[in-house]
Amino acid sequence: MAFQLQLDVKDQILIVTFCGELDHHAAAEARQPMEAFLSEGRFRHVILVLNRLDFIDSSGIGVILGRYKWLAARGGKLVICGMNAHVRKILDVSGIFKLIPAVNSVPDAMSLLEVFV
Amino acid sequence: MAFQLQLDVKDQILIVTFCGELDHHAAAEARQPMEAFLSEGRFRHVILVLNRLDFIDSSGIGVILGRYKWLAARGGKLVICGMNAHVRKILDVSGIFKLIPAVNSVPDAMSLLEVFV
Amino acid sequence: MTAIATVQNHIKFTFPAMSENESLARTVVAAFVMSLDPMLDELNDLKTAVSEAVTNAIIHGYDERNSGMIDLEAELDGRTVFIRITDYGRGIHDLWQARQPMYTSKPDLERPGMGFTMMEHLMDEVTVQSVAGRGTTIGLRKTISPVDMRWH
Amino acid sequence: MTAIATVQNHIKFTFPAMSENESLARTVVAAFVMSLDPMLDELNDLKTAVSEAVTNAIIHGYDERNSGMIDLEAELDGRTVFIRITDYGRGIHDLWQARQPMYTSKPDLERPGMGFTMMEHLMDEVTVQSVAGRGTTIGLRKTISPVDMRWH
Ligand SMILES: Nc1ncnc2c1ncn2[C@@H]1O[C@H](COP(=O)(O)OP(=O)(O)O)[C@@H](O)[C@H]1O
Ligand SMILES: Nc1ncnc2c1ncn2[C@@H]1O[C@H](COP(=O)(O)OP(=O)(O)O)[C@@H](O)[C@H]1O
Repeated sequence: MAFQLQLDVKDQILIVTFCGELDHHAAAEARQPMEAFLSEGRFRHVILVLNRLDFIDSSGIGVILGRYKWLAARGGKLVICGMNAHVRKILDVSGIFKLIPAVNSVPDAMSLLEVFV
Repeated sequence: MAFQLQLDVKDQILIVTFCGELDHHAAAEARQPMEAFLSEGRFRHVILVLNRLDFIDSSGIGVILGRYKWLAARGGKLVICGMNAHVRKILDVSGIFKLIPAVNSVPDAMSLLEVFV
Repeated sequence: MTAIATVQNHIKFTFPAMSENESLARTVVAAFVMSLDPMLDELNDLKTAVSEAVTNAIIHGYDERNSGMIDLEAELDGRTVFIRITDYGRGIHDLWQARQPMYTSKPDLERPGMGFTMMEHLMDEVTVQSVAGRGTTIGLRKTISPVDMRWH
Repeated sequence: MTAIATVQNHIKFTFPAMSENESLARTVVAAFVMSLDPMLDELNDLKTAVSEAVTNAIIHGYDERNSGMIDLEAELDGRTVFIRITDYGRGIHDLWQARQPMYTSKPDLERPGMGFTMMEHLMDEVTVQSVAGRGTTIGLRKTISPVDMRWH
């Protein structure tokens, strides 16, 4: 139910997995560890894995958009992968897919990012 | 979450399985089908299977005691089997085990009733 | 997830005295105490005690007329949960008798007369305030065990 | 379990404007509509819209001061759910501007300005009543599909 975040590293790409419910209350818990890792400057690209995310609202969209803008300003890419029907619907309504590509799996996301690494 | 009841018959014994939450609201749903079956007079003994019961309170105890009294007045036996920790605790506090034997499984209950069939 | 040591939170939940709402009241209390990360056993104790008090308000306070409202207030002070369940129904004329194990004023409804016994057994404290013809308030108190004192 | 065709139920849930209570508000609404046996999709729509309105009350109504109360009222009329979320905070001075997609008065907080867009997209109707300096009430309406009209 509550929010949890998992960070993994693969080929200089930061893989972030969101679990549970990402609302305004959880936004800080999602933002801070990502910011800390990214500001170190070791990673240019991020894959955001959402298949274990049960709930999101516009506050969660704000967290994703915020990371997207940060990365974009530094030439980094963000790729989203894996979503349940509710999360896909909310992301769809937000129009976020016009900015951020979504694929089915981490390997798909890796190959999408390969050209940029 | 809501309450559900399952009725099975084995060797002239009525096996009743309670599922979900047995509170005052669900009491009628638990009582009526059992009453209907028992008043037909085809069954003398009842095994009450509680391993799929998630919640019970004193209203649920009332349902069990009511069936116990009905059967006892007609020389019938009631045996309880299978309980989660919460259900066991509430039944324990109620003192119901002084009247109604509890065993681990339906076969155990069957052999307990064998002498009476 | 970090468990916050001292939480201050207090809610009020008002609902019609219908049996459909018994499970709703349990769910609200369970969700309310979730921030304390209670053990399953503690959670079930709270749900059962709330169920007893709410059921009594419906059956005895309002005589199952499906009218009248129930107020459920819950408060957290550190790891202690305070719950008050209030009905504005008939009230209890003999409090001492009402709290006796096995006493019920409605044996015809298969009431086992164990509601107060359950609440007292499962909670740290149970208080009853009642005025005949005006209504009843049941107070429940329980302290949830500290997370780091548990066996794993 | 039989689904009751017409249910009349109305609850009021009052809680402090703290972000911890956002999930609590969602849970209460989800439990409240359970008797209608909603589809998972409909349940999530309701939870999301409630989350938006409650979050706005906390962030904008009360400027995240962790003080002030929020009232959540929910009503069932047949299969239609009416929800009202009220804060007694700063109010909205320009309603037209507030409802514009992407408009936010707090871009520094990474607010995407999509709360109203979400509510309007997910609900059948969204109403806003607000008085500057007095507070805001968001009204949400959604009809849950009949169980026997669904594909299996
Ligand atoms: N909210 C209430 N309003 C009026 N009377 C009550 C209320 N709660 C309890 N009582 C009285 O106290 C008695 C004992 O309650 P309880 O121990 O819960 O047993 P039961 O609900 O099985 O009757 C009830 O039978 C009733 O007469
Ligand atoms: N309860 C409220 N009290 C005061 N202002 C509000 C309230 N709800 C919304 N607003 C105003 O409306 C704007 C748009 O709201 P919304 O679409 O939810 O976007 P966001 O919450 O991301 O800012 C907010 O930025 C705020 O200025």
